Amino acid sequence: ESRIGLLTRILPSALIDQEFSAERWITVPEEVRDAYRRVGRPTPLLRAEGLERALGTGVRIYYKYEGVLPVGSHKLNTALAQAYYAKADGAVEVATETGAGQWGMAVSLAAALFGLKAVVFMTRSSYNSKRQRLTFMRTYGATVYPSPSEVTEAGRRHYRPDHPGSLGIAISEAVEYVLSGEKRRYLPGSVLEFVLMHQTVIGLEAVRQLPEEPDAAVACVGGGSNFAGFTYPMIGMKLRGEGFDKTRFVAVEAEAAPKLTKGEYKYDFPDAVGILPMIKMYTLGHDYVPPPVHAAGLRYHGAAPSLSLLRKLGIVEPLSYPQEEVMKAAVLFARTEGIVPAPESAHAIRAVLDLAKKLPRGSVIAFNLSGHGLLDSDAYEKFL
Amino acid sequence: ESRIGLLTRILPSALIDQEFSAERWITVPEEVRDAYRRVGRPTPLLRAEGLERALGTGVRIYYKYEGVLPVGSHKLNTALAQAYYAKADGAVEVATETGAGQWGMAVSLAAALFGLKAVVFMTRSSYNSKRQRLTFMRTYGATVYPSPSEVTEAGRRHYRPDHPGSLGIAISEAVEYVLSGEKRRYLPGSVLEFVLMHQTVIGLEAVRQLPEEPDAAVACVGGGSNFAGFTYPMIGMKLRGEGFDKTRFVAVEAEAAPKLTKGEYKYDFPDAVGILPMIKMYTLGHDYVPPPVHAAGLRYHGAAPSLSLLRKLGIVEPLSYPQEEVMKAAVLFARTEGIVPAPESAHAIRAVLDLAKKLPRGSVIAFNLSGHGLLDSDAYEKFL
Amino acid sequence: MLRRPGLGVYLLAGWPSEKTYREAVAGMDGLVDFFELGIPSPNPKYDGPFIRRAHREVSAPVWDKPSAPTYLMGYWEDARGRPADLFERAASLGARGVLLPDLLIDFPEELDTYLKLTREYGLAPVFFLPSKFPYALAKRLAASKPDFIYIGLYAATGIELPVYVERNVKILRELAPDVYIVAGFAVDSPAKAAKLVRAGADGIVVGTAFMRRLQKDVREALAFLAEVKKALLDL
Amino acid sequence: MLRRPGLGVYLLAGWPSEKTYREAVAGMDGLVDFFELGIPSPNPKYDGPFIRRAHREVSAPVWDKPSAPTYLMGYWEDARGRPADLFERAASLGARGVLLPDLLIDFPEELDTYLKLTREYGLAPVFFLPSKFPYALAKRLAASKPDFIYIGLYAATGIELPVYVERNVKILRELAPDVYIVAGFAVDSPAKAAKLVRAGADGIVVGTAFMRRLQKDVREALAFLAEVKKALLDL
Repeated sequence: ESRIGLLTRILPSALIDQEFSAERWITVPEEVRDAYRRVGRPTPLLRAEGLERALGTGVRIYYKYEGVLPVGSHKLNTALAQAYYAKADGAVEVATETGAGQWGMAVSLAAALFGLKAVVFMTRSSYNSKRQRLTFMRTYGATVYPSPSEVTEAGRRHYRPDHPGSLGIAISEAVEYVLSGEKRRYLPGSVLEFVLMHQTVIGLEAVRQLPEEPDAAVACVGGGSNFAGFTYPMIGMKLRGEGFDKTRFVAVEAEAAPKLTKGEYKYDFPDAVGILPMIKMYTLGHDYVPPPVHAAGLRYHGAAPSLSLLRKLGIVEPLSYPQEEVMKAAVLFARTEGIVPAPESAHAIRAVLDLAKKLPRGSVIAFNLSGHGLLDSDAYEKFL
Repeated sequence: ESRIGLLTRILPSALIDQEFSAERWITVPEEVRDAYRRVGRPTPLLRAEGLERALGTGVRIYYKYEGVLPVGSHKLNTALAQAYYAKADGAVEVATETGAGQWGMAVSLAAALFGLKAVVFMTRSSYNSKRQRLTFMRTYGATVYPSPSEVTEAGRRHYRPDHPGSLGIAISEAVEYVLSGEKRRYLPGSVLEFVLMHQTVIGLEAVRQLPEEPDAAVACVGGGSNFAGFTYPMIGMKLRGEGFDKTRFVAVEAEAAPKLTKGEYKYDFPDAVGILPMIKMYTLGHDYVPPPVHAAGLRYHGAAPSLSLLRKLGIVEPLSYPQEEVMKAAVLFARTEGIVPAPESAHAIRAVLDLAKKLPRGSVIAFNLSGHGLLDSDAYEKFL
Repeated sequence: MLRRPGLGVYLLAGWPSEKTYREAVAGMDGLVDFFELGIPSPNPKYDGPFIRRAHREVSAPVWDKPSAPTYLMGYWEDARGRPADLFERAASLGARGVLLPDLLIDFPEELDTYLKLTREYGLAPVFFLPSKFPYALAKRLAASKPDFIYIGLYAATGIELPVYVERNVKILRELAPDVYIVAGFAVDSPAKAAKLVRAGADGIVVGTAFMRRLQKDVREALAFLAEVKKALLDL
Repeated sequence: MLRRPGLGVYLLAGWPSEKTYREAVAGMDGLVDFFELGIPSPNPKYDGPFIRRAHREVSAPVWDKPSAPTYLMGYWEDARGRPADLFERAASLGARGVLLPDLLIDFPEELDTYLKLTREYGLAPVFFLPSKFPYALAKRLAASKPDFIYIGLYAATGIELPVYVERNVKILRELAPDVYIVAGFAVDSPAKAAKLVRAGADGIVVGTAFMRRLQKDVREALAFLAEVKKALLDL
């Protein structure tokens, strides 16, 4: 069976249609809109007055804050949509993999809100060290297995009590779990285009909320969904001549996983073990392992195909920063704005600091603060 | 020196005036309103549609959600006001004590936003076990000492590396720290009336946001500030004949510290060691220690004087619930509403479940969700 | 009716000694407009350190009533077992009423008992309110036509706090326009006394400031009262 | 101009064998309206498992051009070093154009090079778009007056996915009203071919479904094509 063919047996069918749809606009179903409203959408667009004062460069800074969502990050936006479509397919159970647990938490809550059972395969090293997100997944009612587990063939193949696990094995387990039972669907958290599209709710809201068009729109890049969610509605308007004509789009990645700045534009697997179909993207190779000291997220080896193309065409400018500088920016932000940013989101903040110094007075920057860092105290503890 | 006289040397002077003011309305200073706006006020008032569906009792349930504040709870409301008044007094430093760290985090952020230095004495047992809030206090720029510390006389008197500390010692240390230097102020997080008054921003917003007057208004009680903050504006209107005439006011406490249901109405110290002036309140005795298994917060031995009086006069009805039932309610709430509630706030939820079953169909309940539980995974882990 | 503006003094029965007490009472004749005669208490909870100590120092109270209008002052808590005894003593001494600072704070449910006993013994009601009080309660007290409402400016006697006390007196004035308002706690200078009257008080009470002087020298204490009186008359 | 509605067939040069290939080409004369002649590739990245395998099975390509209009089909990636060679071969074979499915996806910056080479060799431009494409690009392609735009309905040849392909064809139709639109990938029945034409396609291409049959029996493969052709003519 081909990797693409496999998708039809594991993904909610509407998501496959969305992946290949030529439609410019895809309507958010009423039930998903309702779920968005209940979890706190629209999220606020805030002015970073404290940060502006601290910088004193005369640049106005706005940020969209996704951390008000109950799981603390933007991941819930696509999890809710995916869970809805799984249910529409008649599924009663959804499965996925998770590393640090952000995606697992989002899927767990989305499943709970749509009355589905969630099964999460969590890499064993995270399962042992990230107890908080594990606990909250269970609080939401999910069944969480440390991966490699003993519940799947793929897991049993690697199983040893001290195996740290990998996202690749966890994906294999989740996919196998879905294939081995009735009414199950697999929910992917990463670079697929429909994931990016679901996240555009962020930017669509931001376009309405922004009191002025920015000179730069900034977001961090793991796989690209938060960047795309924030900027694509603006990039679309710019390319169609409907606005944002002076706006630059800046994608900020970790120096520990610099695919957009140093990767190669080629076909590669989105997952570490090659279960899913290859995609054309900027990539460091699907077997890339970021330096072990890196604790500030954005460890993914590739960038979503559409984002990669936009970068290739020069419509998106990539930047990368080392962890130390990013955490310094995070602390400055916490002290001036009050919100402890997720280390991932702090990459965007770091770039904003640079831009605020370089741009002329009176310029405007908008960025996406994709989540808070209240469940990432370990990254802060290491840095302080 | 009298205990009352001591207050004038440690507290911001405007707070003492507020404590003894006969004014019905005290204006929130422009700078504090501005800080409230920046940290996300007004906070949302939400309808608990998911919980309503799960209960199926035909009762409409609304909740005010304070967890969107960056520190995750209502404590920031008074911390910001207090920090502002300390600064107005010419202070450059504020000090306080903290146990689990909620109050310390609120003070740390408030100090950062007003450009003050924060010094926090954290009971050593929490200092060792509640690393997250400790880390975030530092992220906000606070200096945090484990108490008993070696930086004060009071600390050195008790100092041993394995001393677990107590809130009483930590208060003594914070007070001594303030008295032993220039331009320092002590910020109290507990039962003083001005603390309750600052929290009424919650209820004042709720009164405007509620689409209908509730049959019951519910909040949990530690010292009383979150209960008072939510209900006093409504109670005031009721007593003045301006509305809320059918509303019952339900104060929910932990069965582990049942002052309102089982305490005595008498003069007692608000602090465990008798540094602060005695106050008339429902109390279990200032040396009361809750059962050691209790992890769900609300451990304080007394209730604020005004709340105690309202309970004495029958205007407020007290209820208490055991930890197990409270955590069960917390999990139900997380799965139906998406927000993981702070274990403290979950006491209110538990009471809401009871009320929703007892009240006739079509009744309305409003409660205060004073914080989220993302920094309380230990309580959930113990329960699940 | 009490004189406006009026000077009141707090005395602790028989303190600092029988002799000094008697000399002081005699010396205040014609100078002081009304008296609060304190009953020594084992737990004078609203008093600051100075008067607290004084309570402990009284071995044998002296119940000499001054000639000016006098009100017995004690705690409901102490009288709780047999409150009628207190009212009977007041009546037999010729006092005009009984002031119980803890009545409305700690025993609000006993207000009706207080009013009943006051009526039974032919006394006038008088009330104590702290600086923060329910407006509805102030109005209800005013409606009972008391001889006065005493507003305690701070948390305890003799201890000044950074509180804008004139504002609180003004508020009570508006709520009880026809009632004689007495302001007390830490009134320690003629200027402060005058300030309170200007804010709306009809009378002020001097306690700790008077007693500190009395302990040293009767004449100094009386001279201080004369200064306060002059400041009030000059208004 | 290509016939409307038109039946197109994808051939892999010389597959499954020289003999069968020649038989098939001969048999399709008069039945098939246009051809895509695939160049065996070491990495046929948009092909499903069946055609991928076929690419590996071709040992010696056969460059017999059918009489109907024919377009060479290859990957820009393979031709990248010396793209002119590919255009020269097309011209020398008498093909009308060169279709490069990866051109606009993986090498969008090479569009101008493609157009230039096409002009130089006297060929007509033809383009491949995936099912999800930028509208502005579709309009730009239409403006270059190509022989056709081929829309790949799914992610790879021969693999049907739950995608509402008619919608995508309709959208391309609206963006390029005057262009001949070819729809392909997993067109495996007369009914599906008809559905696509009804949605706005001018022609359809059959690949995997034809090759599966061809591998077993030339006649069965030709019979299948006849059925599809009939469905189109019946529209």
